[in-house]
Amino acid sequence: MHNPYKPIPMRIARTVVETDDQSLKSFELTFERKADQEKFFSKYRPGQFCQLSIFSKGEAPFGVASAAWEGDFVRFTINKIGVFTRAIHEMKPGDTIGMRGPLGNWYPIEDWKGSNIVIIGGGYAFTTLFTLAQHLLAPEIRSQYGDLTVIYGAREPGLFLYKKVIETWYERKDINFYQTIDNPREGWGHLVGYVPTVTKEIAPAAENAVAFVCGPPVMIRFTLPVLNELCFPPERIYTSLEKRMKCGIGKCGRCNVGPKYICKDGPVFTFAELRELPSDL
Amino acid sequence: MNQLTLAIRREAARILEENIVDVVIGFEAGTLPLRAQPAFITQKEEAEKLMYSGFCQNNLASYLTRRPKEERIGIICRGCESRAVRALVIEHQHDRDRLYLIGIPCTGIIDWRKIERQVGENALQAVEEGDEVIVTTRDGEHRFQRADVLHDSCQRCLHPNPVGADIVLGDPLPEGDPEQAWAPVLEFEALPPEERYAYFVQEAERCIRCYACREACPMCYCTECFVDYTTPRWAESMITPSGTQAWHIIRAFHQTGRCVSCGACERACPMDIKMTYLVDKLNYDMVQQYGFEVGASNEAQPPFAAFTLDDKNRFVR
Amino acid sequence: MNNIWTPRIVVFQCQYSLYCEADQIWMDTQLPPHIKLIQVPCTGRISPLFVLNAIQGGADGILISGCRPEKCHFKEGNLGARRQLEEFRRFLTYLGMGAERMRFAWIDLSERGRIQQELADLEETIRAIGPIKRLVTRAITIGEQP
Amino acid sequence: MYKILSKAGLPGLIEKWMEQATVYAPVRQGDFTQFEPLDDPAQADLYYTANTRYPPKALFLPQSEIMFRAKDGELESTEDEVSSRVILGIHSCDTRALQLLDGVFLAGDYQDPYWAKKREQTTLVVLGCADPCETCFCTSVGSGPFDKRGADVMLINIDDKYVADVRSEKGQALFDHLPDASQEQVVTSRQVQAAAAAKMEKPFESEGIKDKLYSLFDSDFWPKIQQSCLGCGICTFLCPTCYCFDIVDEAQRNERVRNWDTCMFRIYSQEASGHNPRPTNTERVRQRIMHKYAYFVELYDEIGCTGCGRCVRYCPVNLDIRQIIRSAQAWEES
Repeated sequence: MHNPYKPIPMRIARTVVETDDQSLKSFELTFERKADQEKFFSKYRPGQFCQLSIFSKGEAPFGVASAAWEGDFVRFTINKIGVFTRAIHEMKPGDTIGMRGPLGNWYPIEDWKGSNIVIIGGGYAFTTLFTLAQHLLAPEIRSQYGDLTVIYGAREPGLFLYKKVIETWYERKDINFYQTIDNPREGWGHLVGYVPTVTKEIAPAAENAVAFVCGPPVMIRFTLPVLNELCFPPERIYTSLEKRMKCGIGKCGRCNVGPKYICKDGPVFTFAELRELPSDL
Repeated sequence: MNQLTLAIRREAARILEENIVDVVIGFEAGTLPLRAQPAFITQKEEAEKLMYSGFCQNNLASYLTRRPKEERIGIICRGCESRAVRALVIEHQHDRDRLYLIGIPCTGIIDWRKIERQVGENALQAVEEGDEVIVTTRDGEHRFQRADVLHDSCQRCLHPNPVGADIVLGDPLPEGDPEQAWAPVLEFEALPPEERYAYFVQEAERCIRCYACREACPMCYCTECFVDYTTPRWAESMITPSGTQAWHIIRAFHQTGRCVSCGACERACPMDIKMTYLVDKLNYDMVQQYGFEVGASNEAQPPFAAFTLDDKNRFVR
Repeated sequence: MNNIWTPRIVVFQCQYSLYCEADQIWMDTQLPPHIKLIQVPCTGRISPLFVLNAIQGGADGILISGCRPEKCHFKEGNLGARRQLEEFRRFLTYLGMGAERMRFAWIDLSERGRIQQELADLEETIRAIGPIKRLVTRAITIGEQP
Repeated sequence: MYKILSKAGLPGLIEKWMEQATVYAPVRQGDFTQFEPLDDPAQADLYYTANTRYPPKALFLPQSEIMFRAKDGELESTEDEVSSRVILGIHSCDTRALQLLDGVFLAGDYQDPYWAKKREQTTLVVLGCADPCETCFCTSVGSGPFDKRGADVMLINIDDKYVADVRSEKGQALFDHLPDASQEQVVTSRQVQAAAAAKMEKPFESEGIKDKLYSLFDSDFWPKIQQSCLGCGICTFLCPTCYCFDIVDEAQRNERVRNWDTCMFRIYSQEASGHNPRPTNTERVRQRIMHKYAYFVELYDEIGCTGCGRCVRYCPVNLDIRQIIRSAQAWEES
């Protein structure tokens, strides 16, 4: 019988320090076994997460931060905050690490072919939204969708993730990309202001559009009314949730919001769905 | 209806009505014959719910650190509860000015396990009548001498009278006999070491780590217990001998000079694990070494918080 | 049999409780493998949990070594430690541990050779009473085993 | 298929099972019974009517279970380390609980191999409760003292004999060679069953409880009823249907283990960031009750409580789940 708790072996191929404060680092993992790789990519969709495992430090869930077309690796961007994340930050290219996944549901982008896509992200929560944008930017996929708008806010310029990649988005015609920081800063050539305010100014059209929003709770709280004003119905606003998890497959019981388990029924929910759930977040 | 119940209701209603307190913590009738429930009364009309009997098994002082900080609390205090209140005040966990202690000289808590051991698990009714406890089960009436079915901790209680209460309901009782109180510690100590260890192992191995002993204890109020601590984790997380023995040893040790000997930990344990023999030893040592007894004064710090250059055994090895 | 067995000893040493230079060098570099040295900022930092962990893991002897009572770097850390750890020893003894397995050495800079003496004494005592049996719940390797 | 077994013949039968399998039965330990592997058939105590103190779910989801052993950096799983077992004398409530937990562990995209293997290797010889306890309330939660769901065999106590209602192939393998019960004995056994259920008072009716609890989610009901709760783990650890677990690496043992966990503990939902979605006892008590009486009902169409009464009997503050449900049903928002 397949043991879903058993991690597959992965190797750290590359690490990138993402933020100026060194607290966020990306890890690109490659597969040790071809069969695992094939199995992974046959299932993987943007928005899913994996459990990373370091024996003696335990396991922790992380959203996948790379689109399948980027290569034979899986990227995770990890904030140094707890026991596990401290341990992984110490690891170097060449080290091995366990992984379980892909787990959970995904941004159901295939349901929205032909629509305009609006992606709104803030801070560290941009990881799976980045994946979604990357996924959509693949040539054979990009043509299946309308306009692509990405609004990405961070406290200060040094805290943006994936700087090298997102810089290139400005040069592309097939993506409207906006970056914003909280307070004015010398040398900053993009927008200034909180994400909700900036969203209001940019005012992406709601008609034939679907929004994906991820960020700190306070950003979500103030962005929702803006989207509401812009006439995005809650059925067309997706977000990705997180909670403390252990098993990642809906058994251990800890990540429930009412009868839904974030690991199994989520992490992606529409706000229409969330409205139906008890406020247990 | 016993006199004490009536007196408690009257006093609770009064202090609520006169806005001396916001809530009165006492007991109300339980859903099972040998049990009572802690009750939280905020309206004077509800004071009628309060009752008191030998089946009131919890140490109500354990709620003090759970209530909102600004609340003014009236609390039913037996000897052990009043000493816990003192200890909590000394440890700055509560402000004495916000407390109103309704003292009750305590005749001891009846141990429902001792009764069930003899009558089985299906008591239908239980009442106290003078020195007797009368329990009715499906197969009839059983009578017990109250003294025989008191909880062990109560049988050897040293201080049944509340200390520092704002009002005392009922007449003071004679204090306990220290010789009798400490006898079990000395008897245990007299056993050969392998027997002592065997007993400890046998008790600790039933532990299911539900931490009811911790939660029922008025003095276990840390927001993060050592077993919850994960960076690093100090005790094995499993119900292995390592894990459960570490829990029992360190839990008891953290109570040194703080435990009020109420026995709430043992009464809460779902696996009937004996544990007062652990803390009793530590308390006994504190008396022997430093002449310290919890709750004996309003000022004295617990021995581990107070130490001097002139401690005994200066060059101990 | 006992000539094959080497007791495992854990030493908790206050980092300020410097021995005379030669002794400290010996502690830092020449400690035999069956003696494990754990340095702490002060004996006051030694939680009973540390000691229990060592015992559960199979330490046959524990030596706690700190500054003389009046010479604590933190003024009174060692006074608190002394009260606590002494009581902890009494408590473990109550539970069946041999009291001889745990001892204290409050050492001054001037006491040359004392730490070696204390360790040798402890080792001799433990050799006499044999390996720890009670309270050991998991055997971990402390140093190298012969 | 009904078989007949004399009580005097039971030890012999157990002995026979012991040749092929590990037989577990309630064994007296101090003041209570626990399921233990038998060394001797005489250890089995089937006359003690109350439930075992510790729930037999532990035989399928051990409180501390080794999931993997780490060897040279590889994790080796342990799910196959279980052999054939018979559990004798388990009550209907505990059996029913196993069946409810199958919904969690065996249904859906991922099967739990540890649970699956143990279920597969185990035959359940259930002992119906002719004499339910005062704290039992199985009839209120859609079950009963002789609920046969999940049983391979149900033993029904008639005088000096058991009528064995053999309900599965696994059960047949154990009882095949015994004589069939007479029509009369089967009828008597039915009377025993009906009488037992009739004896039980129903503390509440479970109809509509899910919707009522949902409507109370943000109500003052929870802050009020949680006041006496100490936040210990007794109710959840003794509960036959509580299954939450934590996965921990015990580095010194070279093991990845899972331990029972409980929603009653603060650290259960504590996140690394410092955020806790259930910061106070109120949310935690609500989670426990709602999981059983609302969320479980929504997911599986069954109440996630089998009325065994352990939490009622052993709660140190007598916070009685029957009373909580009744209060919820009667609660009017002010």
